[in-house]
Amino acid sequence: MNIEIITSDLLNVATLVIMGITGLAIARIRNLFAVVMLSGIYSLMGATLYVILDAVDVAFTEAAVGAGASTVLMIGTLALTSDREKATPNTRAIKGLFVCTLIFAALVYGSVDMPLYGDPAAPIHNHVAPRYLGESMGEIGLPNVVTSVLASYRGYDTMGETFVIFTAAVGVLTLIGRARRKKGGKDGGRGS
Amino acid sequence: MTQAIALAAALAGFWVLLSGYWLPLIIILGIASILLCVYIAHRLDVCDHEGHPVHLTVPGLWYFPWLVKEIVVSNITVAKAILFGGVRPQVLRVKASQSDELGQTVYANSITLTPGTVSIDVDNNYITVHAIMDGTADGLRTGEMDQKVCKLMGDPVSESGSAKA
Amino acid sequence: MAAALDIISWIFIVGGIAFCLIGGYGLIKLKDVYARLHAASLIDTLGVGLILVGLMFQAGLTLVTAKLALILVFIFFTSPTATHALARAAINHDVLPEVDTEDEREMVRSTKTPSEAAK
Amino acid sequence: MMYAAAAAGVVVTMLLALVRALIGPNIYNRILAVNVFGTLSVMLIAIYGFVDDRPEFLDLAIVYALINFIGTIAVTKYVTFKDMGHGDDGDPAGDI
Repeated sequence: MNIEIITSDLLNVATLVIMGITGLAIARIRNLFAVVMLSGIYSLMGATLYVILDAVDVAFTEAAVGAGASTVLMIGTLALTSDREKATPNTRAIKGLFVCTLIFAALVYGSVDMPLYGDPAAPIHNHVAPRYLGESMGEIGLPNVVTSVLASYRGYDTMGETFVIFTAAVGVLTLIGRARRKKGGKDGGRGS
Repeated sequence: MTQAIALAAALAGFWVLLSGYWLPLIIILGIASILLCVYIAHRLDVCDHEGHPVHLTVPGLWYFPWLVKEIVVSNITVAKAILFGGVRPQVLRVKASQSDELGQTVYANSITLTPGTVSIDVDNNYITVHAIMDGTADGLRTGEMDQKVCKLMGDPVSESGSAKA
Repeated sequence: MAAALDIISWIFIVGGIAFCLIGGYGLIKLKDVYARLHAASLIDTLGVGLILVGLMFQAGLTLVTAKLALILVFIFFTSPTATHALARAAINHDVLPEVDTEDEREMVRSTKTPSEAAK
Repeated sequence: MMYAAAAAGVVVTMLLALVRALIGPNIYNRILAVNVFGTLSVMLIAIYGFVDDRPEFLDLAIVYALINFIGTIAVTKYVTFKDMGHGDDGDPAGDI
């Protein structure tokens, strides 16, 4: 084994450990501001993990949406509600633990059948991926394969997604903006 | 207008830096997005001498190396203080003798960028600074950085010491 | 020549890591949030700066170096703004720095923005 | 080898920042910790690009640096004014 692989593996472990600590803390801490901040850290770490796993486009999204936008939205929500979490009765926690363990076991069982990471014989590498990788440059003319898949091969799909996300963003902004508007009607602020 | 051209040039440089491709389609897309950005910046009225201070480029060549030297020196001072003690937080108020807001912003940001001092308020030509120890605070009390920023902005340099409190 | 560049770059990277670690230690050790701002700026300036310069020496004169320089410039221009915004937010919410004299405390209180001070 | 050491140093600093985010004690300490953590993520990704010998990951690091800044400003702005952009009427404080 060479040093690069060992380093990558250790980085994998380190990111997972940090994510684990953060996750446990999120579950235990009652101050919701702290939880939002910690979930920002969790997203940053998740995005770093995606980079290490070579999923660069997912890492972009995770950093922008997880660490950037959703932190701001959650802080906005907290300003409208309370920043203390109500204590939940212990019985429910046990039920929740049971459900989580069950789902975890099912997921692990499911992953047993999956092909090895990076296995060239895996089905996903033998369907449309070779064509995308080999011919998208000639067919579409964009150097980034992910972009040509998203914007061209699956263009209608992406357009629908964009509409959904845009609508959701407009909805959230409307909710937050209205609730905070002053009686005078016009906002005297300078905008951000 | 100079600012708009400078913004377009900066955006073009950024684009080339990130893409590194010279295909016609990509270049056209790039030019289109640059024009869109410049248009939006123009509409937002951020394309002025404050938002895009191109006139500071040449004086900046003298200022930035000095600032980097200051940053290195105070980094070492603060690192020593953290490791071996000597932390004594204090607040002081220094005069910002620059004539316009841009100059004061540059001064306040330089103060913050230098470890050991953080500007916490700018008001009426005075900047309130939180300093972590005597060494870093004394550097501001002599007003050396203030005069350097004045020189950068092309303002007249006052010779009097600028510390108060 | 290549070996010399290598050594220089490693000196920079090790220096940067050292400043990062000292800054991180300061984040834990120092007493209040304002003092910790200084520790964080240790990381934001020389910690990041030295590591990036070290990586630039490794990359040589390529597009990669230009990108590293771009990251450096971004962090240098944005970190003071973020720090200042954080300090202002803390002061406006009555988190005052630990200082020795009443004079200094009064100076801090007077910097609060009018709308917040009125509440 | 040295890249691994550099990455390890960054990860240890990240852990220190995480401890600060966990023990607080108030929101500003946590925002500070998250800001530092973001800067360190940028460094980790940059270093990882060199570990893996594919420095094109730097594009991602650039985006992170920008998002981190915007995120911190948005959160501090929100905490200061409890209000996204709509200041109080004619509030002179809205200029951060």
